[in-house]
Amino acid sequence: MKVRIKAFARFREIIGSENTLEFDDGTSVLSALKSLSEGSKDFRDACFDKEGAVASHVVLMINGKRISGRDREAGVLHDGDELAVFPPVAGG
Amino acid sequence: MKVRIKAFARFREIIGSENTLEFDDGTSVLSALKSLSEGSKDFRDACFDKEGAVASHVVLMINGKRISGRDREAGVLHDGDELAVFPPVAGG
Amino acid sequence: MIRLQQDDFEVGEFIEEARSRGTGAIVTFIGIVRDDGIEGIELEAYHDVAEQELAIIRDEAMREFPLHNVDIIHRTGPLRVGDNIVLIVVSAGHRKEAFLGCEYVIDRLKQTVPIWKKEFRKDGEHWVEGE
Amino acid sequence: MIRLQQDDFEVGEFIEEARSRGTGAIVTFIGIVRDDGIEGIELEAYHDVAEQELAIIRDEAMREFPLHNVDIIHRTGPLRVGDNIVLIVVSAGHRKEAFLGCEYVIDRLKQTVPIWKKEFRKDGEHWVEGE
Repeated sequence: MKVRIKAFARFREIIGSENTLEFDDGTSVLSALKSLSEGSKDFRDACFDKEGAVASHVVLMINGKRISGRDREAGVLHDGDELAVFPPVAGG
Repeated sequence: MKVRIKAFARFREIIGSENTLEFDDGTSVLSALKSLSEGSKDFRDACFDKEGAVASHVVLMINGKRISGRDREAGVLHDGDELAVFPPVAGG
Repeated sequence: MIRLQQDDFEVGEFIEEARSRGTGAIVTFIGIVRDDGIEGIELEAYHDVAEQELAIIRDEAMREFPLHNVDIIHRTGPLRVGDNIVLIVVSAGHRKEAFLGCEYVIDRLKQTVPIWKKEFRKDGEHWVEGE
Repeated sequence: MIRLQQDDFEVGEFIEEARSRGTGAIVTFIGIVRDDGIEGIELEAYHDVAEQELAIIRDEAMREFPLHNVDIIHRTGPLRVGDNIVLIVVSAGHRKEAFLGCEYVIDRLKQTVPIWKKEFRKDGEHWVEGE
């Protein structure tokens, strides 16, 4: 299946604004982020804390909806999903 | 001495926007208002309460400064003063 | 700018002028003749004293909050439903003080500035009672 | 109207449009690029999601307070000191709810709308940390 990963601000500067990746069906958010960080130490440093968990300040959305709690890692991706990764917002 | 008496809103409709009256030196605010009400029952009803005191909702200014407390009756007028009489304000 | 005038005002012009280099927020209040069954209003002012009181309120607001600029324009004379009555434009470095400053000005204005409003209705006219 | 756009906006136009027959108060907030030693900023947005979040905030504000109209225009792209960033126009019957509605919108916007700000300074560039 194909998942589009969108990145913004600091994260965009590291991995680019959009990556379409091919995953096995049922891939978790955590696995998808890990795949991305294999290609980029900078992304790994930005996205994960020292224990290897998704850092608490990283905001994640699937198809424009914020995901929280356990879903930030265990959430399951589906074909055509858009996963967005970004730092805390700072508009206005 | 001459005192200009300005009236606004309801009070203006009763006695007109401006009256210049001739008083003895040292006339009090109360005396000035009483003189005005001699010529107009409507003004007396608007300006005084049943006990003959200046009604509490009436606002008074001398030369653009609000007068309060005892000065609302005992305040002394001087030649060239502008005494203003009006209801509570309602702008904005 | 503090002004009592018959003419309408252009909000955009005042907003442009309110901007200085440290300005991060402009809050604007516009009071409008509301349609609650009236046909129109007439605003009467003790002109010089009203302008003087508006300037006092501006000075108080600028002492109370770190504001860059405060404009207050209040209209007088006959107005119809939907017409502008008053414009307050407050600029500041940050939004909190701009909001606080703008609310301060309109709240004080309604308490102290000698302006009165007569409403015209189908069944007659009457003066709006101040507080 | 809800919109994310590169172009500047004309405040006066939105204020005219915000007026309906029962409107007695319009409160406007304008956020501006503040000069605190920066040379300029660049605003980046998750475009569709940001517009969607702005619409949610407008709907929340209109549920929470008795408002007539809420417009939110937020700019993106490169901006200089003194440029407009965001415009919020809120109309209501009375002033209290217009102020509350307008503050609600800007406070929520800063919490939830996916927009980021990069500041350019003489000594380099950096992303502003959100809360």
